[in-house]
Amino acid sequence: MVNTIVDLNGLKLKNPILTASGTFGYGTEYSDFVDLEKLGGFIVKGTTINHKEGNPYPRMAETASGMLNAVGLQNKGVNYFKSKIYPEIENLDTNIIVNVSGSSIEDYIACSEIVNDLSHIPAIELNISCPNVKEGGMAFGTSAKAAFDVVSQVRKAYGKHLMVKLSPNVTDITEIAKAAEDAGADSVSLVNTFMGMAIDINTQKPLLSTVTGGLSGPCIKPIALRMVWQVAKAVNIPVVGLGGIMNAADAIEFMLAGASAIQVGTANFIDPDITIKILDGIHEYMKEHNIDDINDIVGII
Amino acid sequence: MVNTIVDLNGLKLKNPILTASGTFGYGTEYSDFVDLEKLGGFIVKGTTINHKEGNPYPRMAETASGMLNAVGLQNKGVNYFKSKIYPEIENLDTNIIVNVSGSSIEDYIACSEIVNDLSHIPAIELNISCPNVKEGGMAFGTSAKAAFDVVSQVRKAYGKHLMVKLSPNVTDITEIAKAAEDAGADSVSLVNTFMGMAIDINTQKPLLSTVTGGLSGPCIKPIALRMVWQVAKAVNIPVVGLGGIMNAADAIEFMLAGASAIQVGTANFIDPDITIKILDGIHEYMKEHNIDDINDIVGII
Amino acid sequence: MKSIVDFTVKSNKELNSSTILLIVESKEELPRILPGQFVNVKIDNNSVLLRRPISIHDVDYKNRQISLYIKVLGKGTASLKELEVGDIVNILLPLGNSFDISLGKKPLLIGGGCGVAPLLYLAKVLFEDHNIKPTVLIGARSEEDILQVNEYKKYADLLISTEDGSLGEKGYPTNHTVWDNPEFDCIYCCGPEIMMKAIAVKSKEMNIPCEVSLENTMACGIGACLCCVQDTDKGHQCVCTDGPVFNINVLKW
Amino acid sequence: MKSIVDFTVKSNKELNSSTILLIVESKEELPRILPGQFVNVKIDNNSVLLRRPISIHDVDYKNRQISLYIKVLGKGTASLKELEVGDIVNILLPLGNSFDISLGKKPLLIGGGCGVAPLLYLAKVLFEDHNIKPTVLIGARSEEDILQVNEYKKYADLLISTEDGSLGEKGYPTNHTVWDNPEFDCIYCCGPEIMMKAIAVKSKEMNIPCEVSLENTMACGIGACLCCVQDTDKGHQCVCTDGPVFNINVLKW
Ligand SMILES: Cc1cc2nc3c(=O)[nH]c(=O)nc-3n(C[C@H](O)[C@H](O)[C@H](O)COP(=O)(O)OP(=O)(O)OC[C@H]3O[C@@H](n4cnc5c(N)ncnc54)[C@H](O)[C@@H]3O)c2cc1C
Ligand SMILES: Cc1cc2nc3c(=O)[nH]c(=O)nc-3n(C[C@H](O)[C@H](O)[C@H](O)COP(=O)(O)OP(=O)(O)OC[C@H]3O[C@@H](n4cnc5c(N)ncnc54)[C@H](O)[C@@H]3O)c2cc1C
Ligand SMILES: Cc1cc2nc3c(=O)[nH]c(=O)nc-3n(C[C@H](O)[C@H](O)[C@H](O)COP(=O)(O)O)c2cc1C
Ligand SMILES: Cc1cc2nc3c(=O)[nH]c(=O)nc-3n(C[C@H](O)[C@H](O)[C@H](O)COP(=O)(O)O)c2cc1C
Ligand code: FES
Ligand code: FES
Repeated sequence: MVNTIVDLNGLKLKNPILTASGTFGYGTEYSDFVDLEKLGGFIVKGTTINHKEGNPYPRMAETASGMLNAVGLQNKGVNYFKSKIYPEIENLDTNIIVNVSGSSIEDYIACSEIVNDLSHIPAIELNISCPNVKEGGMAFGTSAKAAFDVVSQVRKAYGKHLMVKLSPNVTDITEIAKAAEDAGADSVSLVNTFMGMAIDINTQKPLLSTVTGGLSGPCIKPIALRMVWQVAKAVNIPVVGLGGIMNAADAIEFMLAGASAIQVGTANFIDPDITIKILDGIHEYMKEHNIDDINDIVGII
Repeated sequence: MVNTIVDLNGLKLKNPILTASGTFGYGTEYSDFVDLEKLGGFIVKGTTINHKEGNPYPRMAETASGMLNAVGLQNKGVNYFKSKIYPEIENLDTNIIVNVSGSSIEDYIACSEIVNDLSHIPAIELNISCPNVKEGGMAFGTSAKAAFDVVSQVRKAYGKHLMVKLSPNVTDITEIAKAAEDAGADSVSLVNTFMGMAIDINTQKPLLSTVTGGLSGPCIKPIALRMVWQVAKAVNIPVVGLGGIMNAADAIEFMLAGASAIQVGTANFIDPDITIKILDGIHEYMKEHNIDDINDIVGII
Repeated sequence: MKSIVDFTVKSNKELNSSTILLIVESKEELPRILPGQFVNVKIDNNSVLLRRPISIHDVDYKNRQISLYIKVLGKGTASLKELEVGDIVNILLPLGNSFDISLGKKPLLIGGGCGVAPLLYLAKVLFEDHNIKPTVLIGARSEEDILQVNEYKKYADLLISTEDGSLGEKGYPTNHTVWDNPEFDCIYCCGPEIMMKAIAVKSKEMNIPCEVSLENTMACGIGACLCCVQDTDKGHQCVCTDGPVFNINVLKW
Repeated sequence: MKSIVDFTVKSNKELNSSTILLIVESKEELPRILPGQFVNVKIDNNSVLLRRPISIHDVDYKNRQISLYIKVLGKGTASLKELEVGDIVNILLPLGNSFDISLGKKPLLIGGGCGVAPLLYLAKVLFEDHNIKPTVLIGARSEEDILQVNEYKKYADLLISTEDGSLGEKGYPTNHTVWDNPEFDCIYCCGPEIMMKAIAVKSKEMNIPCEVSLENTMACGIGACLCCVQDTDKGHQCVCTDGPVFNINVLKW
């Protein structure tokens, strides 16, 4: 039997496959297609202290091998999550991680505290990298100092596994990763979306209501992979890699580059059962290459 | 008759179509396919003060809607250009722009001075953004201070049109653009390639000899377009837009976002005559939309 | 329950230069499909990333077939046009809510452009399962765009309006004489937003219940991405799960 | 002069499970093509970005046809396999230098894997234009991979080696008995790098002039991008313009 269990600094996943926040709803949207308990875990959509309506429609545009979104963290707030969603999913035998988003340090703290009380949520992913909200969001993720501040404050308020999600829209992502590590993060995940834009030349208007939005999908993979490789070399905490993972080969590339686990995002929209296919593909790869333990390939580049 | 002439701060182009450095050789490579005099101009490959062998093979990998390159500024040096290439192309009735690259301020200056003496070269494009060389290169393009320093020094040494080519691998590209403007640039061009990487999961080795390389092609277009839009709003000098332009629609998107002219890069590899097709497409668009002067659409978003 | 099914192309017919009728067959029993529901079709070549949402035009449970009525607009639909008999198409279905059959007893179904697509199956269900013969009003630019006429006539009284008057009454569906002496007590409408908004205004004026089917751009089609939202009196709702059919009273039109 | 030509597919035959012979025809006169030159083929669906370089396997000036012998490896070549008679393929040609015919009088042509591709046209030119009947040695894993045998026999004496001994001599081309009593005075070789390197060593030892055809990954194919370089005694040279054929003496092998 091969081993696919990975240990993210104490957070044990039965396999390295997580789903990316905002692309997998609350898991339940995918239960017709995926046995959720087969996943290493899933990360629920960006959750804020208060209800958010998000940005006006249109919020999506397809680009070459990618898509732009400007959802803007639409969600009903952490208390709604706690009372309405959590009871539906808490008994699943997998890791459910809440993506905590905010526009001020106070919001991040307040939201993290509420999630801290949910006994079946072993970790949060602190989203300091959302390009789709006016205040805060990405601002925390584009300066080492701001990242350090918010992570260290949340660290005090949150006792379980603290994963920090990094923005790729920076000159040197290793600096931000190191700041998060220094501030007490247990792991980092990268990347969030790249800020991009698209225009309809017939109407001569942007395709998104917000002009710019977040770019995801296979188009960003080469850049995401490079960043994961850089960060894995720069920090001593586990790195969770994502950005354009569409199949098992992509997932393995991220692990070779240094990711201990990976997240699948946009690919879920195209093949709702892609996570299971990726898991199967990883098993095949291990067999073909005589790999007994998936951890053996992490960061060999 | 419609007008396609654009005036880049004194540098007149018969139409807004330029070709991107490193993707169009010295123009002559394309003369079987393109009447070079029909172009607004072309930018020759990255030229340095001394001969450079570039990076070892393999230097190229294809990615989703994109390609990575790690050429590393291979060229025979500016004096070879002056004595062997320049005489072959100097009489072409179009704008020939030399892409000046370097790894120290002294190199940039020395190279620019030599090009300054070539009477049929009306402009240089100062490449402070090459991700494929160990020293210098991109370092000058990722800090506003370093960009200011190199541009202001070259400004003293070079009397004609000084276009500065910006790196997209930064947190805030408007800062670098403003530094270039303050330092005396006549225009800015953006973007150069994004630093990316790819791995062969069978050999478990990077696909490029240098591990990382520069990502170009349609995959980067949404990010490049966003940056052009931001920079066009931030500076008062003309902006030349590029990054993934594959057809006339893409070119028009960049102009709507604020580019006074555009460059075609990777697309030349796929369709060597694509520049002419783009020119024709722009004419058609102007006709369909009753646009008399191409300058009328620049930056209307 | 939603599922991902590999359908086989049974026929792919050009109805006019820009519209196709694609009939696909499943190996397994079809799930129960409600009128107004849609599918999300995977585009096989890599020219596009995301699936494309298409309404269910007709259902044949016996032969395990569904038909899709598709206007070729861009790369995704162009690629569907290339499908040949025997090709496999991966389809996610059934998606979305459905028309509310209990809205009235004498329904008027109004379709414009490729918005006619879901109305055939709605008419069929009304006729076959509810003993209601609806009136269907189709509007288009010109005669060439009025398609599937005989299909609609099986289940409905068919009215036609064309902008150039080449078939039926000249003008828009909103100008049709069917409004002069309204014998319908509810409206189901699908078409360009501008048309649906005009119908919404009219039906509000006349106090006739009205549902519209929206076509917002989608990524997932299953309520996960929140890209397809519509502003409603309950805030942003997903067209793919809370819709595509909305009662005009909840819309902020 | 290089040009971009829309060819029409005349035939597309599976030679074995992973190899196709694609014959395409031009409306216009073909340019003059030298043995060893290649084409850069545009892949029509958007699954790949760049053109794919393929050697010219055979030329029929009269019918304005060229044939390509293609091993299906990844997405680009898989897409070429799907081409049907009548389809249009956009091709850039002729590219690269060529084999140096004056290297000797009794040439041995050695091909391994799909490296046999350019050798057919080379044999043909030697035979038809230079009155030389070359010896062609083809190596492959097994009998199924030895293809186009009758074609080679038209212009050459054919020797075969297979790794499993299922056809010809058992072993690699480097072990073939043709080396024992060499009756050739020059070598043209194309195949996997590891094989070409072994041949280069042998020919150097035996002091026999030798040219190899390289297959570095390419973007433009016309000397513009500098992606395809090979280290030579003149520094980095482009395989697409200075090659694909190199004399082993200039290579740093
Ligand atoms: C619930 C639902 C049901 C639908 N049912 C049908 C149907 O039965 N038959 C049918 O032909 N179409 C239907 N559509 C619309 C169909 O999904 C789009 O036409 C299709 O996605 C376009 O894809 P494309 O790749 O061909 O075009 P693209 O290349 O994506 O776009 C081409 C052009 O079409 C525009 N466009 C893209 N998507 C839409 C859209 N959703 N609405 C309007 N314009 C759009 C783009 O802005 C662009 O200008 C439905 C859409 C939804 C959301
Ligand atoms: C001058 C020249 C002439 C050639 N002539 C022929 C020919 O006549 N017949 C023929 O079948 N092939 C020939 N090739 C090789 C052919 O170009 C590649 O096999 C093809 O580009 C692979 O494309 P793909 O999209 O199918 O594979 P990809 O999806 O790009 O790659 C699939 C796998 O093949 C490997 N690969 C890609 N390109 C090459 C390459 N150039 N060499 C070796 N491995 C590669 C990749 O690393 C990957 O593992 C030639 C190459 C050159 C440079
Ligand atoms: C529609 C959509 C919504 C997203 N919402 C969130 C979110 O709420 N919080 C977050 O941290 N990331 C969010 N993301 C970013 C993804 O989690 C992921 O970082 C990004 O899409 C890159 O991965 P991919 O290329 O695999 O999709 C969202 C992405 C998409 C496409
Ligand atoms: C093979 C290759 C070589 C390049 N060489 C240079 C160079 O020498 N100098 C430079 O400024 N940019 C160079 N670039 C970057 C391009 O000029 C351009 O900025 C980039 O490719 C983005 O545009 P595109 O997506 O249209 O290709 C090179 C790009 C490629 C693909
Ligand atoms: S399309 Fe994803 S939520 Fe509706
Ligand atoms: S492939 Fe571009 S220089 Fe050879």
